[in-house]
Amino acid sequence: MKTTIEEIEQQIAGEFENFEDWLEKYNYIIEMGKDLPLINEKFKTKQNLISGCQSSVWLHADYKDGLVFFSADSDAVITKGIVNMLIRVLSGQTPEDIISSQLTFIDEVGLKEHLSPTRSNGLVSMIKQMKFYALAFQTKYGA
Amino acid sequence: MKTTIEEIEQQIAGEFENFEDWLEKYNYIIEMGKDLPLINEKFKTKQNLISGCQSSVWLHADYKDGLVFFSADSDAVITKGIVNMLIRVLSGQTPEDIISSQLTFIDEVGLKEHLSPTRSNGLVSMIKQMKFYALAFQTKYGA
Amino acid sequence: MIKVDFNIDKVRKDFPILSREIYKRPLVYFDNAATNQKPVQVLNRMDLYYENQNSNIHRGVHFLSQEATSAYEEARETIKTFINAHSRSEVVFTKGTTDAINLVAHSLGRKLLKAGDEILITFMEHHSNIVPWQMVCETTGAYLKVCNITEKGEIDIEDFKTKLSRKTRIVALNHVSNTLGTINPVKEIIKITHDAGALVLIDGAQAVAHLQVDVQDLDCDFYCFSGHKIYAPMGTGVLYGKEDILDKMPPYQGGGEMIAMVSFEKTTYNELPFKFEAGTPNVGGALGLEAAIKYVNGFGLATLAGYEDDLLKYGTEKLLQIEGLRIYGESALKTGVISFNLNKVHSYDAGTLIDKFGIAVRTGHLCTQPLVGFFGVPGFIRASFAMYNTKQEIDKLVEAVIKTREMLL
Amino acid sequence: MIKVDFNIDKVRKDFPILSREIYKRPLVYFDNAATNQKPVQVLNRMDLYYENQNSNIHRGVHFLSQEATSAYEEARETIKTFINAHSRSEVVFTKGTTDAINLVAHSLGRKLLKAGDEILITFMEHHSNIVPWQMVCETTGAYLKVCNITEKGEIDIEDFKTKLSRKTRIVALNHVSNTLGTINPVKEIIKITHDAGALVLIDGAQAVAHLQVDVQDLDCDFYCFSGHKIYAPMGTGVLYGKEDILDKMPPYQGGGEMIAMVSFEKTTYNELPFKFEAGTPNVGGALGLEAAIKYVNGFGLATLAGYEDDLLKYGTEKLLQIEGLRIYGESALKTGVISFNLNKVHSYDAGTLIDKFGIAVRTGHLCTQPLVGFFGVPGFIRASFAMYNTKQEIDKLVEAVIKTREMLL
Ligand SMILES: Cc1ncc(COP(=O)(O)O)c(C=O)c1O
Ligand SMILES: Cc1ncc(COP(=O)(O)O)c(C=O)c1O
Repeated sequence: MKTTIEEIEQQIAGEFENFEDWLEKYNYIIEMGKDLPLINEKFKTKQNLISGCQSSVWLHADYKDGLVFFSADSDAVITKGIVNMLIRVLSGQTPEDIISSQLTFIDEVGLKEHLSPTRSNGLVSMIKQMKFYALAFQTKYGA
Repeated sequence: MKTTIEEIEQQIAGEFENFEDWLEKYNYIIEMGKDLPLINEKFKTKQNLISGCQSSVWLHADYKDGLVFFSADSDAVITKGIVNMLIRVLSGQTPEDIISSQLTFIDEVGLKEHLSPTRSNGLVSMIKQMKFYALAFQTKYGA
Repeated sequence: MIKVDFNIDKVRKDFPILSREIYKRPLVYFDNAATNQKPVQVLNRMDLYYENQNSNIHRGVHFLSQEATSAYEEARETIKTFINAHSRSEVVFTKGTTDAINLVAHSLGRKLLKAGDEILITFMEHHSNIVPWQMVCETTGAYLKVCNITEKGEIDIEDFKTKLSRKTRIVALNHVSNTLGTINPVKEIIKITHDAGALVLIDGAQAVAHLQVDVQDLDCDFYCFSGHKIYAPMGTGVLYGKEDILDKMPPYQGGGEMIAMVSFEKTTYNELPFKFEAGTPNVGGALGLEAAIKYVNGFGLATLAGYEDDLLKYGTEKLLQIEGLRIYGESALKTGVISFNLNKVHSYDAGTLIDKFGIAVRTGHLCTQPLVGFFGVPGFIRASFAMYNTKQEIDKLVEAVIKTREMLL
Repeated sequence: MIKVDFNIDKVRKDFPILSREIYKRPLVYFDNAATNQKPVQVLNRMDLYYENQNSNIHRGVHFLSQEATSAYEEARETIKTFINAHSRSEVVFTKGTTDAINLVAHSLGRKLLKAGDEILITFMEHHSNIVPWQMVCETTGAYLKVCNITEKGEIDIEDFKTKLSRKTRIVALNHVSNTLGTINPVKEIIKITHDAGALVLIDGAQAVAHLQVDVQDLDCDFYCFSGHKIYAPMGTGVLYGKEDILDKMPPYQGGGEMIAMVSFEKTTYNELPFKFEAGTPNVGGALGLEAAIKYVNGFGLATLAGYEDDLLKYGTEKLLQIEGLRIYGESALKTGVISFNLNKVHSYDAGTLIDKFGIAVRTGHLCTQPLVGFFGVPGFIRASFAMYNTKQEIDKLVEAVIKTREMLL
């Protein structure tokens, strides 16, 4: 059986558990952000761009065998680190699970501030857009 | 020699000196306000009207033998009482004396609040208008 | 009607200004419809903000900015709940009712109105709900129609129905009249207006501190109020608008937070409610407004209305016993507002003398000049009540009015 | 350069927020260009107002209303003197700079501007001095022209002269750039513009807390600033305008104090400055602004500018020692604003980490998106100084930037 959204969220929360301070935590996020681009260059189109005021995100979605696959990128490395985690959690899941996901791990690992609706780093819009894709696929290909 | 503006001002200040409290003072002002209209009805024209927000004033001016004569009225009796005093002080004086008058008695007898530019009872505009008339007569008939 | 937990002595202690003396007499403050006084809870909230959280908000990454932003958006949420808006996007912060009405008039003027259209208001509107519409008529060629009122100070509904036409685009009226105290049947009027295909703006400046307002139940398209009339600081106010309508409206002011992307070629606007909030907002003021709403909610508006109703009844009865005194606004549905005149006495004279008793009443046209004309008087004397007023204070007013009358007649 | 009586420890004690801790570190507040902090003197003045004097003003006959009116008008007088306006009629209270610029743009748009006219701004304007003009261009058919700037972040005067044409009706530019800190040669520009027959609006939001402004010496037609950037409460601001020009301009908002006489047939407007002050003004805020100006005057702007210049020099020197750090805005004439970037580091990343050191800097486009485009960066990191900042705080910033750089590269 495939790993559920909650399970991956717990995994990530676990990875953060051992960090002593914000320095270690952010070093880890930055490492995740520095990983190879999470999106194929050809998908970094204007249409896939979600402009925040502070940083921007590109998001692409595919549908295969009832599952949604995301790839994404950001111009800011910390944003990208969080994008990386979101993709780990949501990519390869069913539309229903994506739509109903609560993404509580963000709060748990202390990154809630990055998802403040007014922070304008593109992340809030990105999550909205991920759920929107899931909904669109669900509508198109049936539940 | 005719009584000067300052002398009349002192007279009025003297009349107020003996009042024990505001009640007596205002009774006196009201009495002065209740005196016969200070203006001929035919001069209560729209053109002579100075509309304040709280009360209004009619003002008429004549020029004779180098002196300016004012008559005026108001719809509010307290305003009228003050108008009465202003006419006592300024009517029958020369344009120069009217223009340079300081009207300190208003402050001395404790009626300054009625001449606050934002009280909108017509009095401030009336004094302006009186000086304006004096200036106009001065210009027209020479100094 | 008054809940047991409404302790007037305790309430009065919350308002520092009430212990002030005017001409060596304890202040009696009956000018609440102009602006009401602020409880320490509101002042403390503002101080707390400026001493701990002050920062420019939105899009700031640093801690204080995030904290101030959250506080500001929570204040919006509190207001949303207070008036039962559907979403936070429908709650726009303004500097007051006047600002809010001008926003709507100007924005609708740019998109909705054209020559020959009609805007319908009533004879009992505050200048702030007259002049913005006159100005927009001037720029668009629309006409201003005015619904009659009755001698009792109520809207003439038959006249309203006659004047509402297929050309009417907007109806704008107050929920509660600042001069007469009349609580207007806005729900009914909104229904009739919607049936005729027009939008309704409700000027709620005099309502929110006295009635529980539910914008979804009323179904109004816009609802405006000022903070300073609901125990909150000056310079604050709210425009509620239905989301789908606000969404279609062009922005009012430009600059600051209201943009999505600025270039010299093309500027795009932010989403609601930010599209309508140009410039640095008054964060401290918004938090003061939130604190005021919480303070009011602590008693419940029904409790306060009950208490103020008592004052209204008592004051009306006592004042009417004075010879030659007429009260304007005789509707059965009223808030605690008593506008009156003494036969043959000018309101300015009366106000000048009543003041000397340490009693603050407002006199003059009360920013409703057409009403002054309607009743054929030079002005009104208005006593308006708030939660901290008492019957003893009303007794003092009655005594002062009697003395004033003696002096002036 | 610093007067002996400027005691920084004493000054810091006046600002309660400075003793706050952020992430267990003492707050270092370098976001002063966004909004600066308020001394107790300002907070006390507002409390005093609400605890003793609060009342709606103008035309009220009662004692409190008269007292509040006098206080409000004295605040206007203080501002008049502060900027050396010719008369109080020229000082209009607004809710901020954005409000003031929108007022002018809208009012001139109604009377002065027609299709084909030109409005000239610069590449370094804040959105609040771009978008209102774009909006008025849209309604009038006028064109927006933009004057170039140099790599150093100064206005290209030659380009300005070229773009100033016989069609130019209005020139609008900032006195001091909020992003670059550049003090623009506004006096010279005003002279050139007047010779060409156009009006000049100066956006002084970033100037008034740092330079002594003399509107008569500058000879500008309009000057705008916000209270919250000069140690005063949010929701306050000033529009200065030459009396004869303001006199000819149509009002902006309708309602409240701005009328002389309202009837449904014809409404006439009040005299200056009231014509432009619709609705209940923010009296408490205006008194807070007055207190802030008095506070600043207590030191003298020259003293404060001298102190802040020292910080600027020190900060610039220290920051430039960091490898790959570039400062934007290299004019010889600058206020205490340092916008910078670390080579290859995104400003959002830097801001996020610097915040963790308890240091408040602003990051992003700083409401100057065209400037971001000009320098080809995703945003800036901006540290901006106020009278209460210290060199020790700058050392902490430098340390944090170095750490941040290490983490991100
Ligand atoms: C140069 C400049 N102009 C205008 C503004 C707008 O001021 P406010 O947001 O107070 O209206 C600001 C501040 O944000 C500014 O720095
Ligand atoms: C009914 C009504 N509408 C509008 C206003 C205007 O409110 P503000 O002056 O706070 O903008 C007032 C108060 O003066 C009012 O009583």
